[in-house]
Amino acid sequence: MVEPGTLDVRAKQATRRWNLQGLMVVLFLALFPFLASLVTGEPPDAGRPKFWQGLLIQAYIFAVYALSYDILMGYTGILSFGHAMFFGTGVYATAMLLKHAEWGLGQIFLAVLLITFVQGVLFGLVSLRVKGVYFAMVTLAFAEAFYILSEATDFRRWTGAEDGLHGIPVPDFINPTDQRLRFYYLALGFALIVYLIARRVVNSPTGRVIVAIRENETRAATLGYNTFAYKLIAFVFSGVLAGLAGMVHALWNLNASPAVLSVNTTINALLMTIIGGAGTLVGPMLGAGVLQLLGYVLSRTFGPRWPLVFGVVFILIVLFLPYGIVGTWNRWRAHSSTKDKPSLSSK
Amino acid sequence: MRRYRAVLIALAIAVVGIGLVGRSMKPGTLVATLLSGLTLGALYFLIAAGLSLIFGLMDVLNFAHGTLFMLGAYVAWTWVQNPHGLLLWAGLVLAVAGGSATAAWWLNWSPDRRPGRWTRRWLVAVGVALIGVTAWQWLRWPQALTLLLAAGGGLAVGLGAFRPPVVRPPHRRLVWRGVAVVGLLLVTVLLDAQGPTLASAVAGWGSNAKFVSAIVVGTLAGAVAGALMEWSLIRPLYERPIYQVLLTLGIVFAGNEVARAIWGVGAKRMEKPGWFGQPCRSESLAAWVYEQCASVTVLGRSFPTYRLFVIVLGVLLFVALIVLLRRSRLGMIIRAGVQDREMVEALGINVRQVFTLVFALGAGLAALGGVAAAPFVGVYPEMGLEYMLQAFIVVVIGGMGSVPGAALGALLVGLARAFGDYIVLSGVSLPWMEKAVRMSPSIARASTVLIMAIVLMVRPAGLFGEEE
Amino acid sequence: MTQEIILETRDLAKHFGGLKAVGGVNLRVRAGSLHAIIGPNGAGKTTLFNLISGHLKPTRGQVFLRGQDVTGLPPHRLAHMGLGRSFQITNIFPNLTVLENVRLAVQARGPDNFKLWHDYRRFSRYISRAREVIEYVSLKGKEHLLASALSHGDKRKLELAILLASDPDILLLDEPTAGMASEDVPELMRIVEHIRQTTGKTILLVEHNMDVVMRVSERITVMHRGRVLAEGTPQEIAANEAVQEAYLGSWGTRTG
Amino acid sequence: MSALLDVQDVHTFIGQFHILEGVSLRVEEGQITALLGRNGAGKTTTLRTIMGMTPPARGAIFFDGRPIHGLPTYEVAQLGIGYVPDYRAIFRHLTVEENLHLAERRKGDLKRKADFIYHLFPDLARLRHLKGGQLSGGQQQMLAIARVLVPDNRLLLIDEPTEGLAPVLVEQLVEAIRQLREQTTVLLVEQNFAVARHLADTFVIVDDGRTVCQGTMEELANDPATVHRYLGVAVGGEA
Repeated sequence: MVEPGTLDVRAKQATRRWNLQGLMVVLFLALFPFLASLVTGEPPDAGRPKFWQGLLIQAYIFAVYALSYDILMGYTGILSFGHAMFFGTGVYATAMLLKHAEWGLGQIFLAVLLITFVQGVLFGLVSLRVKGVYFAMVTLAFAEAFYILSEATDFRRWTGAEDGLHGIPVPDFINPTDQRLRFYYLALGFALIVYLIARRVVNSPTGRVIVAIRENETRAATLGYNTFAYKLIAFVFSGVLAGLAGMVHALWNLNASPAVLSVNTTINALLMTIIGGAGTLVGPMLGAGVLQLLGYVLSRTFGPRWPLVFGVVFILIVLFLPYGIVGTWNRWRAHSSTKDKPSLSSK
Repeated sequence: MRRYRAVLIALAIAVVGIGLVGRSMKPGTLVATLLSGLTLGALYFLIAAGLSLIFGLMDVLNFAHGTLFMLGAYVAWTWVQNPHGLLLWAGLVLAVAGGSATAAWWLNWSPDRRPGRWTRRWLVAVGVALIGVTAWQWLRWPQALTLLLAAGGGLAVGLGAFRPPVVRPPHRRLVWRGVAVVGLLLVTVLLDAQGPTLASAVAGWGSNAKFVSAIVVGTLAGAVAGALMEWSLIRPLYERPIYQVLLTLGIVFAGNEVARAIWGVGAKRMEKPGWFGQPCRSESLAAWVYEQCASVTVLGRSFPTYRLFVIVLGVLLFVALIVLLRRSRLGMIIRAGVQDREMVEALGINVRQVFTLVFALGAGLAALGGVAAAPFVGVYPEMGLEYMLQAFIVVVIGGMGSVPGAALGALLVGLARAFGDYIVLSGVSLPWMEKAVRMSPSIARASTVLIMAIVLMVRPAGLFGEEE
Repeated sequence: MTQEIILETRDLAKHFGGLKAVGGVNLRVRAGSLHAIIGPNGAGKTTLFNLISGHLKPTRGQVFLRGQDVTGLPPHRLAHMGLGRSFQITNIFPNLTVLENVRLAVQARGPDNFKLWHDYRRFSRYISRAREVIEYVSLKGKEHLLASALSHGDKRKLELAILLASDPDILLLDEPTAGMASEDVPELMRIVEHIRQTTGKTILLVEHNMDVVMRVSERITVMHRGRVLAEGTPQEIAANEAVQEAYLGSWGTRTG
Repeated sequence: MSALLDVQDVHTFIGQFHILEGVSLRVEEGQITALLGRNGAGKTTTLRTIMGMTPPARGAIFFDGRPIHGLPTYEVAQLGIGYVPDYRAIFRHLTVEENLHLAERRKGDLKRKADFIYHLFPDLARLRHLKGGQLSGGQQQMLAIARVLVPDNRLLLIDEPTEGLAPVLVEQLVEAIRQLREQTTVLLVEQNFAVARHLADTFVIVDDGRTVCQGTMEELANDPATVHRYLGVAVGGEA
């Protein structure tokens, strides 16, 4: 795997190339509403451009969510099946605080940060005691417990039970319907900032240790790294990011339903990561975009049965494209570059 | 000894727990709650035993195990309600299976024909597309043509998924495989021709006959689905365990959607067999034998007789499994294989075949659980996930790979659920509270996770698990 | 020569079920010495290493590091106390570059492991130290190869480099030449000797290759069936009859 | 006369490690052949390659004139090859008798061979109902060998049978293997050179994953330079 994080000179050039390409993509996305308006002849804040922005906003939110998942799966190498817990907590915390407590956005942001942090530490401490598929099982069980509680009639007053919360009052200046363009830039900025933060973290000394744990946990421990602590850091960090994605999700959809805590939400994260390519930051974000568009196209062609097609696509990807789009691309590139320089490969 | 210590700890917890809660209960209520717990425990055990066995032997955590449970329930329900439709679908599945079997057999027979890598992928794509179209058009096209198409799709998938061996297996074995393939295709044709007759015959049966045959059909369907799943999807991924887990999760997703597509979203209830169905109340079990009432009096309270049947079923299967593991050659192979697969193979035993068999066995057990559950918890798309989660908790508590562990875990979780339900429904009153707080059963359902967390803190490998 | 005892085991034992892999070993390693443990296959050498490095918990007995009881501490704690080990089966980070493999080992002993907000490339002292170590084990020029792409001999060197980079006081080397082509063995042993001479570190070595052991070590402990059979200088060991029997087979010397 | 087992220039990879880089050897029917070489030379991998546990990437293996490379392990075993791995691989949770039963290839194998096996290893008869995990190292080794005697194997691959055993047990085991020779052919990996010299008729030395020499045991015993060079038995020599 050629990562943009290695010290290789060629990799450094590649990083620069990535940065340039990335910049162009961001620029394109930033100009997208106006480009769309140019193409369709409709104003950027109405009609088709507005609708397309909506699709992209959802994609940005899921991009952050998928990225957070990949920090666990792709970088730390631990398979969690309970990621929806963090996302859903973010959604519900935001929805409940807006609807019942009428907090400001800044306070809510801090609250979500704090809640998911505590959640990450608590559940990480318990579930990281086991490894591999046990971890997957245990996290799934914890997440399902949250799902069940979100549907419990006992808390209907706060959570709306199986109906969820609807009509969440958001401040007018970022109302996703009236201020679509503004919300578009908010979501884009959010995804961009989270990406930059995540990139810094995975390239920090701690981030490198996390990758080392993925590669060979015993060896990392023998070097003197307390692997449990690092795994916990990764778990909490990933959880907090997922929670923030949930917060924006609530602001965008103006509702909170138990579905955000269900297994399907976790499977979505998995799907985006697998499609895009685990172990890279760009991959899952790309995967989120692909999935969002694919979902849109599939739901138009297949109607209500599109999740079924989706499941089949997922199975096929697991069987035949295990490294995802970015991973396969990287491998293919690394392969073609070693062809010119046979010294790189072992005898 | 260690093992018994685990059992003692678990029993002690159960006894103390029941004692604490039971103090405030009338004896009739206590027994009824205990029996409810046992009923749930029996269901959990049926799922957890297979899950645990499969994991122990082949290191596969089958997330789709709950889907097989659901499949059993749906198939049984359909068998009782609409045998005709079920036989139609069975024909389709058999056609696909027959096609893939033919392909695999043919590849074994002629080692020179090796489709290239890309050819294989294209074949898979074509095959899947064919099956998809067939399924799509299923009810519109003439049946024989559809079956033919499905078999062709299966053939393509088989060609794509199986790598021909470098050295041909012995002649004798190939002949046997050929016989099996032809047999499979024959059954398909037979089903195609005689399906409607059989279906109308089944529709005319009484409720007891329907129920017994539903148990057989549901279990078989689960076992066949499990074997097919292992053979086609999981087997290529034994080298990549993480992807195996991802794949089974994908099957959960797809399975739920398939169930919704075929059977719709609503809950269905399977009719109880006549033996447990008369709208009356027997005074004792002996009286029930004559009256066949739906409920029986236990210490002054009525308890559904069907649930007693589920408990008996669970206990019987536990005993049968233990006997199978301890006494039979298959059991010996499983016990040895859990420790060292490679060495079992070096003794000349085809472990892959045993894997498929055990997968089918586990899947069959889960499906049987589904059939048993259908008349009293209903049939709905989410049931697979719901029961599988409890089964996960059961195996985490009991320890992966141990059937007695699964039984003990199932017992604990079942009892916890039953008493939890009782507590939350009757209300919790602590000394400083003015009135008891009542809660919904969801709370009890979610709180079994707590038991798992506690066990994990104390014994990460579970009560019966071996520490590494 | 009265050097302090840096590592000591007292009656250290490990039983696996019925099998006594290590059955009461007393070992005293002097600071700054090169101490070899030899013995036929299955004598319990690797198990002894695993007990000392904390990868296994002993059935009974204790391990002392500089006089301090460290029995049962986890490997990462022992690493911080200056105990580093290599593995018989190459144990590296396969999908990271050679430099990154070594750099991670250097970083492990530094104070910056929990800095989440700085680019790791800015901590240039780790990188330059890593480059030093890589040069030391003569892997220079291969810094940017993925570890998995190295030849077996180079992997053994990388293993040594990782160990060295974490700057331990005691190096436990578990068959550093295992599986190496015989022409590469002398070079690796030269590196090992060089380490001891220039850094004064204590080296505890498990090795099969008797030639190597006889040449480089100061003291040798011979293990046989989980117990210490003999201990002494190479000369003493070479002259010891019990040792000869253990290697050639006690049974063989009588009949053959 | 064609050899019972003929391994021709076999190359084996484990993951990306090229472990065997050209191993060739012949085992004649009715003889004991010793496979020698230092630690990590590829002896165990050679046996595992023959068994199909780590299939060869290149080269050919013939058993009784029939190609067996690429066959799954169980089919190799069914042709009549028994494998005793160096870690013995006794099934801990099965009793001694169950361990033996499991090795049956046809019903009644054990009944037929029980007398012979229990005569060879009287200890096992006594421990028949004990779990495999409760046996001592030496007893486990005996069970591991007894296990491949249950079916009618034509070739036994035995990996380091005397490893870590007490001298008395070594003696007992060597005696047992000598008796086997009258019944079947053995390919033996042995570190204890004295044992190998005593038991084997012919030898093969592998080093760095290649066959370096092959011949009769007599020749090897008279060639201390080769022994020294490839087996590293230098005790007693100059330091």
